[in-house]
Amino acid sequence: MPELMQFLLSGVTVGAVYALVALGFTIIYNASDVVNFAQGEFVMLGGMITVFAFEAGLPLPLAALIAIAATAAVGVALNKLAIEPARGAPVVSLIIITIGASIFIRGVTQLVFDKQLHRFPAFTGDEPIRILAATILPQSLWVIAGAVLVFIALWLFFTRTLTGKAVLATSNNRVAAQLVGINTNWVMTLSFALSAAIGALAGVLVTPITLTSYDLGIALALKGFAAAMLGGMGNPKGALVGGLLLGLLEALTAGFISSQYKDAVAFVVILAVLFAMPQGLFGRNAVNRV
Amino acid sequence: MSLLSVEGLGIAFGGLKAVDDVSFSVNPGEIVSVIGPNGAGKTTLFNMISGVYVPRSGRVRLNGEDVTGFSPHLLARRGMSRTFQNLQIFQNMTVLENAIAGFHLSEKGSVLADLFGLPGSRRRSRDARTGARELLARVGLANAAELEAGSLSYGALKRLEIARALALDTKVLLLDEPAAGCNAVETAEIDHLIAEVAASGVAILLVEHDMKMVMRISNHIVVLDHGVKIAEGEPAAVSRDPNVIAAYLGTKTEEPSHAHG
Amino acid sequence: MRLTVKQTTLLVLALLIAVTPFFFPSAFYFRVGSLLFVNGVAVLGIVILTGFAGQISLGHAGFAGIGAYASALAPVHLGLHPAVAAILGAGLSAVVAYVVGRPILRLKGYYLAVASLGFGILVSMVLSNEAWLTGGPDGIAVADLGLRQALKKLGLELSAPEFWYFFCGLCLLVGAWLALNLYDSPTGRALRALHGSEIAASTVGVDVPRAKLQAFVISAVYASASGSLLALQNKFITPDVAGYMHSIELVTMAVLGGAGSVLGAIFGAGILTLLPQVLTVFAEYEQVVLGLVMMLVMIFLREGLLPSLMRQFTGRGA
Amino acid sequence: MLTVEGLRSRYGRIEALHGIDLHIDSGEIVTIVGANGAGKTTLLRCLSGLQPVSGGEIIFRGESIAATPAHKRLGRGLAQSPEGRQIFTNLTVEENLRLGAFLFTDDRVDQDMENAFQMFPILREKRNLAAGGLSGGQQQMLAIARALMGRPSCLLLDEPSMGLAPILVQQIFDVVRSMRDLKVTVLLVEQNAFGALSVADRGYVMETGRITMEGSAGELLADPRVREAYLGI
Amino acid sequence: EIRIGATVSATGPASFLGDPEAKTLEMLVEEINAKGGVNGEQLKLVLYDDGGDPNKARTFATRLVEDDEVVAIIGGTTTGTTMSIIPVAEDAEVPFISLAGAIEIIDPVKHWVFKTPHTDRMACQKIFEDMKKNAISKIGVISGTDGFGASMHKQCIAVAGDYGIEIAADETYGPQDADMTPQLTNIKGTAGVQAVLNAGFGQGPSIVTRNYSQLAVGVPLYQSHGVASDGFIELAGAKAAEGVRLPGTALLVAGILADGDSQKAVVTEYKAAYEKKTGSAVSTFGGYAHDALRILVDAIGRAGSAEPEAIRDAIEGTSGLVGTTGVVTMSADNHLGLDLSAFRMLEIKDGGWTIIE
Ligand SMILES: Nc1ncnc2c1ncn2[C@@H]1O[C@H](COP(=O)(O)OP(=O)(O)OP(=O)(O)O)[C@@H](O)[C@H]1O
Ligand SMILES: Nc1ncnc2c1ncn2[C@@H]1O[C@H](COP(=O)(O)OP(=O)(O)OP(=O)(O)O)[C@@H](O)[C@H]1O
Ligand SMILES: [Mg+2]
Ligand SMILES: [Mg+2]
Repeated sequence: MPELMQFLLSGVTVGAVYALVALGFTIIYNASDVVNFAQGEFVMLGGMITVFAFEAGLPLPLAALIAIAATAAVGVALNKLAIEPARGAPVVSLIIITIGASIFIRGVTQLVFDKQLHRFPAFTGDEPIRILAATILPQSLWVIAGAVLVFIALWLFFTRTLTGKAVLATSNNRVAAQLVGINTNWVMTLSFALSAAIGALAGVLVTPITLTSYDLGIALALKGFAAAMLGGMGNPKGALVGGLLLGLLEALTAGFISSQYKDAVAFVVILAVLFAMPQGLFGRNAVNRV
Repeated sequence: MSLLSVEGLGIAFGGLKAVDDVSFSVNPGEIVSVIGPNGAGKTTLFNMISGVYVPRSGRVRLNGEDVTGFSPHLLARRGMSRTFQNLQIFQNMTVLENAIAGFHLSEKGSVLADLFGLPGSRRRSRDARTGARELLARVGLANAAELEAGSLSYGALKRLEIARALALDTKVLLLDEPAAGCNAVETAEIDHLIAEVAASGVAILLVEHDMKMVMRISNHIVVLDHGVKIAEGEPAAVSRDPNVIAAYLGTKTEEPSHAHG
Repeated sequence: MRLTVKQTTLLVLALLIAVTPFFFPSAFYFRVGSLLFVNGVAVLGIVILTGFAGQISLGHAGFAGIGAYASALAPVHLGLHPAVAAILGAGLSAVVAYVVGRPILRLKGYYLAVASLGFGILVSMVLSNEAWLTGGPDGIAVADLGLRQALKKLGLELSAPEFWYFFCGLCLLVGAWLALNLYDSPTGRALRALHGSEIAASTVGVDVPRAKLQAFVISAVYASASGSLLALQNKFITPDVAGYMHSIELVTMAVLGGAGSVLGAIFGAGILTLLPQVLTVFAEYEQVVLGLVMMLVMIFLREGLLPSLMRQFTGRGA
Repeated sequence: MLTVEGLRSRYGRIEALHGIDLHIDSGEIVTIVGANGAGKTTLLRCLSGLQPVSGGEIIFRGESIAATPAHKRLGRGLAQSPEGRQIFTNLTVEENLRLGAFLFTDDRVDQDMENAFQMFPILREKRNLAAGGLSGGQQQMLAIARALMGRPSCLLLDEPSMGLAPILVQQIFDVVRSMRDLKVTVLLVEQNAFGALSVADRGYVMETGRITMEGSAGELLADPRVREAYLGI
Repeated sequence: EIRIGATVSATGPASFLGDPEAKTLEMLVEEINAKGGVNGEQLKLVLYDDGGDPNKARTFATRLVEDDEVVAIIGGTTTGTTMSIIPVAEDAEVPFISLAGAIEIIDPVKHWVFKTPHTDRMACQKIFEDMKKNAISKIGVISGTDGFGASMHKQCIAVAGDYGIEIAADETYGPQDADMTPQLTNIKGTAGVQAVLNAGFGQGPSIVTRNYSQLAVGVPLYQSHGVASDGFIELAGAKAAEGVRLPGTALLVAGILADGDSQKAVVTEYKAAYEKKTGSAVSTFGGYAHDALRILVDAIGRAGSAEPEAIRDAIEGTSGLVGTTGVVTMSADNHLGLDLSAFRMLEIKDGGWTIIE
């Protein structure tokens, strides 16, 4: 079945996009238990800044680097100016802050740049690559590779490094983290910088495929959030698998069942998975004795 | 027939048999203590009896009825209540409201009655409030009633939990280290409270590491080690049991010699 | 005599609703007021679900959608009076909440959030895809409630915005009264208890799954009523009413004002309803200012506007 | 080593500490006894930086640390085993211990961990399990061991014997005693006042946010007021 | 001073449409005022951004009539927002010129409601005419699930039979989707499909076009008037967009219009002014707002009064007014005043537009 192959390739492409966004959620979540609803805006900023730097005449790689650095700076600013001053606030309040931040960032982007759709050229051309009877664009391979690399980096970070453990410790018990000498503010700053950078990287990689505009972030954040929950929030493995699964589900539903209800089917599957595994596929069950 | 009886109860976590084939029973008005080293399985035993965990093997009988695996609220309806080693306080409520919550079963009516504030609902709330104030006075928290529960010190929270557990028309009371965090004098107060409750016909199951207290008030002691019952009997006999001394009590004593007097 | 929190809240609300119209420069303000009340009704549901019981829902607009479309469709297809249709919608929402709530309320925190989000998206997707029934993304007309005409016959003549202002205000008052009754009732305490500790709540006899379900159903009815009010007032409704943006907006209103407090949440609804009207003067800067306001309120008044201000005022919680 | 002068602290509008004065010499073991709600925990939280102070001074090794953030105080040698244990429930036992030595990356960390395992063998058995699954007493051991991993020169213990079996209570007091040989200063808050005064050099009695008595451990043990109010004799 | 109200979706999911509309209105009012206004009076534009939310649109409409006391309303970027403004305008008896596509807006005729864009049905008819000309009788349709796509989809299904066209494959995509290859694969796999029609706006059509080229579907691709802007060619990539056909307005091809074309002067002037002012490419949607304001100003001029009733009557009497979308002639039973000739069939060749008639 040649269609199946095409559906799979489409699913993996879209899934890798979701996975990248979902991976961006992990670090901030792991440091603070906060799902950062401005994560989609980081993706958008990555794309938009690259577009404008590129159109201003910079070479694409340099434009991308600038975008990632600038977005990381925005992440740090968000932490310093909004999250840190709200220290000790309940998690829902922090979430509302991130929603406010996402509206704010969108508003500023639309003022600084514009409300148009934009795109820059694919890194290595638009000549479709044939795989069996199906095709995939080279840019999709970039996105897939990006997702896998970010996953590996994050996985090593959280399992192999003391800093990674310090991030986990900070969300698990902030008081105790301070007692063992972890500078929790610094951990938060680091997390926002990394999350934002990953988001921006995602934006750079996906813009040639999805295009970008000031309001692209909302939809991506939502899908990325769903993917992260499907896989188990906080676990890089979950983000990768959740993203790919969500993409594949959508593509296969669109291909075989109904393109109208593909998002619906995806959500129904997510619900079904969560009923069986309330912590997502790879989420760990927090053990709390009474 | 005993009020609470446990037969061959067991559970495992991963490969670890946290509790293995433990049996005993408690009669009305009796205080049975479960002691044993840290990690012996005492809290786990409590969790199985009170429906927080579902045991892998064995039976729990309450008043003759097999209640194994019943969820806590069903057990509460049958007269079981408990306190927790890791405090479970309703942080978002006042001290008084925490205590009122203990009366949930007696004040509960229909949701609609509550929504429309019908007189019956209001009366039940009022009764629960009165009862709760009495209980708070009994554990020495009368003055703290209107404070947010989160602002109490550790010892005060322990006593709040006891008050909450006493609120129900309790027949069986499970207390997990009620005196932890209390000094000798405060412990003695809790002592009296427990003895008083037992005297009113409640069956009490107690976990406590304060041996003075355990020896003083228990009718019967069950000793666990590594999930297995290693001894049981009268306090005096148990405290002389060499196995219990080796596994749990230790040889040196930190108590002043006349402390038991 | 000292007034209880409940009496004070209701009194303040009733006074605000009755007195502010004297200061309205134009009929437009009745429209804004009525929208505030409509949002307020939905937010009260969030207060019960999130503020009391601690359960997050990002899909409550789905119930608003059910209420709105029931009010739109039942008169056409079942020949019901719009008011009856709205009640039918509330009933339907309750049933749907009951069915959906059973499985998803087993989830916690963000997992519950994403499941409810999925539910909301399903509803809005059906509303916009099944165009033969719902009119699709472009929406559908809603029959007139007819109450205004009835009042006219009774000699009480109100313009449409005026009528809806007072009607929605009344609905909000009733909603607030119910929510306040609940707060200090056995059910309300059970909800707040399970918010604090599910295990402890169940050991005092609270049937936790059932209590959560009750909160979910009640809050769904609130959302549904809000959707119906909106549809009847606008006489036209689109699937946007069920969209996730609306869900998030409802939660934001509740948290911004103070999710645990009835008056606070209505405050929150007020802010997010009025703000866009005020912010039009900033034109392109509207979004920037809106985001900024949200952040600042949460940073400096982290428990929500009203509770935080009360705390400043009295030195303790509201 | 540690001097506290006129220390005040408040929760919102309610003051919990009304001017505490105390001092601990290097290598000393000092205990604080007091009833529930006296403010012992609040005092320790002020010392470790978890609780903001509203007045007074904390001088540690000659420097004022009242304004030093909590995470920097460990670096200066001040470690705490807090009330309520505060372990990292989602991390493994070993990760908890490793994080206790967060500031260090040298080889001694392994040695310290080995010492911790020797002190509490059960922790070695459970090293790869999530700490949240430990029993109450086991968590208490972990909290103490984790504080020791920070190589403190001054150790703050908030009710370390709470929830421990009698045999381990003895051991904990032995550990405290052994700190003397390691030249570690200890501030011990205990409800087991008899045990605490037995190992301590000196003691303070705290009542509703104030120090009401101080003296050598022997003096306090012999004081009739202390015996009646805290020892129950 | 004459107060004119507008509520458009300058932000939100329809900002692609509403943003150029807002900018156009602001620009033109400035221009008109600079030239002395209408009937010697200055225009005052009260402009609100409803974010595409029908409920907000209704609130702003109420604000416009009750608080700002405008004499006419322009706006309703989407059909949803338009439909919720209509009752307000009718109640308040204020003329309302909509910028949305659906035929329901003016059919049946509502006393106070007019609109400037072609109906979606007309776009379908224009496309089907071209297909018929090319002997295409079996097609695949792919449409966005947003209001624009769904509405046009509905209209196309309704009129396809009139042109002997069978819709053999029918797919949709979400407005924010990143990849449409599964849907296009299915269409490609449907036997006998001779052309594909995409109804949608925003990034969807660009992605469809790119995926279409990636899959080498091999039959003609028709886009709708929803993509009508130069930006589309850039976003889809000139190579992928090569050969795409769509019904567009004169505005898009201002540069290559025949010199005698009646619209040439108007579209060239608007295009130049807009692109100078905003720095971005002109789009059909801004043109809708342009026409709406022109019609309104023309009516006020002819009425010689700024009374809503008089303005309404004058709008209904609009005749031969040259706009960007066509030449408008309204009547009591035609509140649109455009016919199919206003659409031009365009094809993308070598990265630019060509007229194929
Ligand atoms: N949820 C769980 N996951 C993993 N292990 C568990 C869990 N619950 C209990 N255990 C293990 O079972 C054993 C018994 O624990 P339990 O809490 O019952 O001990 P305990 O007798 O109450 O000890 P303590 O006196 O320290 O409170 C311990 O080794 C503990 O690690
Ligand atoms: N978070 C808080 N908010 C408000 N008040 C508090 C808070 N924590 C403690 N308090 C109050 O401060 C006082 C001192 O409490 P603290 O916990 O220091 O006592 P403690 O001596 O450690 O008691 P215990 O022996 O019970 O642990 C008490 O009156 C307590 O109610
Ligand atoms: Mg235990
Ligand atoms: Mg304490």
